[in-house]
Amino acid sequence: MKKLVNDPKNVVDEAVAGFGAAHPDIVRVSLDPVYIVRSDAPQAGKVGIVSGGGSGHEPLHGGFVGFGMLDAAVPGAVFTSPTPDPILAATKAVDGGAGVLHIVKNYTGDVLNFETAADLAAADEIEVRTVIVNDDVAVKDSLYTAGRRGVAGTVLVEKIAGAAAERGDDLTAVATVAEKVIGQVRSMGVALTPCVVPHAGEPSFTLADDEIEIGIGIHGEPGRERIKLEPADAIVDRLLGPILDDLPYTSGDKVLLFINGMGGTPQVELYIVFRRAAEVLAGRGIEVTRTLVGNFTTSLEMQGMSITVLKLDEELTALWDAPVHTAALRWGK
Amino acid sequence: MKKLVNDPKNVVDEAVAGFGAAHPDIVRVSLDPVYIVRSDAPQAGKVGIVSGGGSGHEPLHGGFVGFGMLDAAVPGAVFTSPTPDPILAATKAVDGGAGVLHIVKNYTGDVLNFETAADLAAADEIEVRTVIVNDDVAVKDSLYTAGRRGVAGTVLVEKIAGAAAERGDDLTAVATVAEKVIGQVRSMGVALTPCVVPHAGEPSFTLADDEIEIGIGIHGEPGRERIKLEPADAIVDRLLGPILDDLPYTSGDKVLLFINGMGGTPQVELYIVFRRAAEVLAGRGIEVTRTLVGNFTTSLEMQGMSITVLKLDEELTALWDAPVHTAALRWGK
Amino acid sequence: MSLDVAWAQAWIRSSAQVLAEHRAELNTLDREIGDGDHGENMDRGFQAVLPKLDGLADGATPGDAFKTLASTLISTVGGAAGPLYGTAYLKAATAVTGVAELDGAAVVALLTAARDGIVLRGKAESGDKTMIDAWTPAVDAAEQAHAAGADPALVLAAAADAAEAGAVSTEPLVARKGRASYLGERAIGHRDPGAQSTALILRSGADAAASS
Amino acid sequence: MSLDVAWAQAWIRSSAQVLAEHRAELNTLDREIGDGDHGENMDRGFQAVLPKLDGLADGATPGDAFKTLASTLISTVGGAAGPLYGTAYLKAATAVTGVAELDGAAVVALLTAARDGIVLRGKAESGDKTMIDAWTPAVDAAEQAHAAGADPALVLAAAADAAEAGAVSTEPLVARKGRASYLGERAIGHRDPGAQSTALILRSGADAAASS
Ligand SMILES: Nc1ncnc2c1ncn2[C@@H]1O[C@H](COP(=O)(O)OP(=O)(O)O)[C@@H](O)[C@H]1O
Ligand SMILES: Nc1ncnc2c1ncn2[C@@H]1O[C@H](COP(=O)(O)OP(=O)(O)O)[C@@H](O)[C@H]1O
Ligand SMILES: [Mg+2]
Ligand SMILES: [Mg+2]
Ligand SMILES: [Mg+2]
Ligand SMILES: [Mg+2]
Repeated sequence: MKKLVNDPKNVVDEAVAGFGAAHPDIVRVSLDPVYIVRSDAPQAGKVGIVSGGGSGHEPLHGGFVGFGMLDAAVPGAVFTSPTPDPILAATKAVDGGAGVLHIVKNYTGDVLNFETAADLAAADEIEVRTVIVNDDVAVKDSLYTAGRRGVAGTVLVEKIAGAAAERGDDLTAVATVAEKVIGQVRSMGVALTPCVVPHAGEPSFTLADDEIEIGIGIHGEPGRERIKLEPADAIVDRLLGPILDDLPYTSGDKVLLFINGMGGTPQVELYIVFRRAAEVLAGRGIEVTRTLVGNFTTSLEMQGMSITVLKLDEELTALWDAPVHTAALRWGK
Repeated sequence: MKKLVNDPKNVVDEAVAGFGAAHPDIVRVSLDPVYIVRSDAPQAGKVGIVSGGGSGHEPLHGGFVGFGMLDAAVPGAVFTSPTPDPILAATKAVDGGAGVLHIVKNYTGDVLNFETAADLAAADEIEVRTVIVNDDVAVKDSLYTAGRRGVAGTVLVEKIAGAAAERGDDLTAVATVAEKVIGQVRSMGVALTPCVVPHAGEPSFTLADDEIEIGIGIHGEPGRERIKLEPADAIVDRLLGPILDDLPYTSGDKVLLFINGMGGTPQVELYIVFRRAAEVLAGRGIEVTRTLVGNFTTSLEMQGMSITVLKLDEELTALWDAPVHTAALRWGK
Repeated sequence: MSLDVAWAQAWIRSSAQVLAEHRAELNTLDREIGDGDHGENMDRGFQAVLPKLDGLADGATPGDAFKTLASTLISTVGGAAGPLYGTAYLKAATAVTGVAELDGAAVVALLTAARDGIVLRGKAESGDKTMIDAWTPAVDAAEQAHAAGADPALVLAAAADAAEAGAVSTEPLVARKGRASYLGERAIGHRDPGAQSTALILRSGADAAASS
Repeated sequence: MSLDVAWAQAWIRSSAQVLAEHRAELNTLDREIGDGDHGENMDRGFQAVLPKLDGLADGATPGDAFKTLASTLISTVGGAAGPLYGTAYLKAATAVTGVAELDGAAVVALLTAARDGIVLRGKAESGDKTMIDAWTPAVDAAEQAHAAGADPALVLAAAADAAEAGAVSTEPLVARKGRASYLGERAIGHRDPGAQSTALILRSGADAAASS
């Protein structure tokens, strides 16, 4: 394992400290317990938005803390959801009296730890609402699984809910718009190579030189099937099929098309993927009116990508376009 | 070699087509010859700014085309400088009557091809000025080498020269500010792993499991020395030493500190590096007043990073802060 | 041999040691059908509780030790295991509040409360390929041993035996909860890491009872 | 055997074939001390010129063929090799403008102009570990062979022999131009890829002359 780290045990602490030092205009960080908040938190009268989860998916979530998006992010150990303490501390730090929305990716650990934190916050008389993001169509949403996983679609939920909170929506309204995004966003990913968790020191899984994993999770969890490497266009078709079938997008729909890099994939490849995905959508009469391409929900250095499609309407488009000022996403300000 | 590509010969064409499709509000692209221009080019009366070089370093340069930065980018084949034809075509496409600045990284091929394009443009009565970026202190600047290489510092030259052109500076003034940045910016990088050029299909070099290459070039050119893997802090110290010695930065100086990912390094590691670099600068009494952290000048999927330090004054700070609206760098608009 | 606070402390210490020794093994089990951190998570939590054990007040009961463990696990482990084991020990502590020395019935109550706590939080059923597949056989075996008149240490030993068998029994299963559920048929043939850590922990408890 | 336009076309075609065959080898040489694309670059350029050769007008001269090659290389190769070889062929074409059939003196003039063109653009001196270390010995050998009365084909053969030796002679050198110059002592022991492609190209020219 070759990584730019000191003691693997200190990866998250040192990275969060560096993040705080690099973006003092946007955030301030707490190291004990570890969380990242807007430098101007709490915003009186504004709904606070807190997300979090295991580290290793950067810029998710810390890179999205700032004006128009998250009020706080709570990073756990690498690929391990945070414990309730820092979630509670972050929730208190951003509470401006209008309640706090927790945006949680659908993993048992994340759900349980945020649940405990929400209970504790309620005991402190902070109103907390929770939304669970579960956009990954690689996993069947049935009684026989823990439900679909939350992956890159989370970024879109955070952006749009953040814009709603920023324009002054109350907690119910912010939660409602977040649920609307969750209802209309679907994703699926592919891995070409595994990633190496610093404390583990070995790859999270192994793939032969000519194999790829379709439907990979963002922690290197195995996906739907392992196949031989194919041309980029064929891989795109494999991912887009289940996405478009899961939530029938129909001709005339407007969508946001988001090609997310898993961390180690060169940008040229992401744009090759974008080209094909846009082509397929156009072929179905689906209009791509907003786009996002880049490393936004990563799995450390994993090579691969995911495709996310969000069905847009006027409200969601306006909220997407609203100003945002975070380390990883910034426009209009 | 596992990559998200179709025919390796079409990597650049397909990626550029995808880039154009993803950012129609910012750029338009030409596929024959291949170049990327601002969607609103040419800007009458504004100095045009063109950069380019081999592909594989994205977002450099296409990701920096747009308001307040480049007017055009000319991507060559992967790691191969473009030929004069597309450089000339891009130069013509952005000429708004106030002349065009070519920002060229110091590699023999880039210099020669831009030189020919500039000669041809002059024959078409377009005034062209050229600046050569050579920020890489890993390479000795002497009669016995091709001179220092141009690496990540190029991003800062492009941003600041772009802001000068946008505020209405004439060609001489824009070239002068670009030269000022070049005079005050220094970089050095490290590779943990090699990268694989699509048409080559094998790694650009080999490193043992416990080896890293100090002073790596952005095309996988070997660096200063090959050493055993060290903790991140020790590596940072190795890179910052030569940077700070080359251009003596003194106590009280204000600088922009830029930690650039080579493409395959997780963001947590870049922030661990930032933390240490900021610490070392503070120890020398050098104040970090502006920062940039992320994958901006990459070498495909290479793992590693480079550190860039730019000495700032009021003019450069203001130009850095000026609005920019490109695919990869955006603020104030 | 009495199941007093010294025993509870010995159990927790020995669990910490055993989990540290099996850290890599639990990581590997979790890498195969999850995300590879279960050993790391358990080790972090049990190491964190060690310094706190010495700080227990005079006159503390086993329940106090378990409560300390519960809150430490909740605040240091994270992931799925943190809240699940945390709730388990919290409910276990409540089940034996104020009891200075556990008899066989108390051991059964403790194990039952722990298992019920996990089910309350995680909603897993038997056969879902989770730690419940170690806990429920352990509870059942403890009940039977106690009903058959076994002393508390032997009740614990029966629970540990059953938990070990339960962990093994997860191997042929398809998972319906936790990360392994994403794998469908591909989870078959792999042992659930949480069931394995449960077996290790219950064995520590039995060993501590046998030698205390 | 006459060095007319058919020879020039045969030379270019055979260069294209030889460079295609040695593409991987040139890439490898360049990977060792550069960026690994020299074979790719040369192959791209010479393949691009092939369809244009057939389009040469009736009465075209060798100079016309070289001019076509020059502009194709300039517009398709990129990198350092594109402008350098492009300029070389452009100057070579100018040196023999209008000449239908090259004699020994014309061959010497052509090679000299090519070499001078490369020096003009790249400013390399002998011993800098570049393609110049193949070209300059080739020019010198051609001059000597011509002075000694060799026929044009033998002048080319002498140039090719010298270029091959020149390419080998780059191995012990430290580079002072191009990417290899960044390597310092580490370039020692590696042959310069551009010198090697020069040797391959000049050998093609001699072979084409011998069989034309
Ligand atoms: N819903 C659940 N009910 C009971 N146990 C569960 C549940 N989900 C997961 N587990 C247990 O948790 C273990 C995984 O723990 P761990 O790896 O520490 O957390 P994470 O899955 O968050 O990485 C699984 O092996 C399983 O035994
Ligand atoms: N200044 C120079 N003068 C002469 N030849 C040079 C010079 N710089 C580079 N070369 C030649 O160019 C070759 C490399 O060509 P190529 O790999 O195609 O371009 P690049 O270095 O841009 O990747 C070197 O092997 C060397 O022979
Ligand atoms: Mg985990
Ligand atoms: Mg090159
Ligand atoms: Mg796990
Ligand atoms: Mg080369």
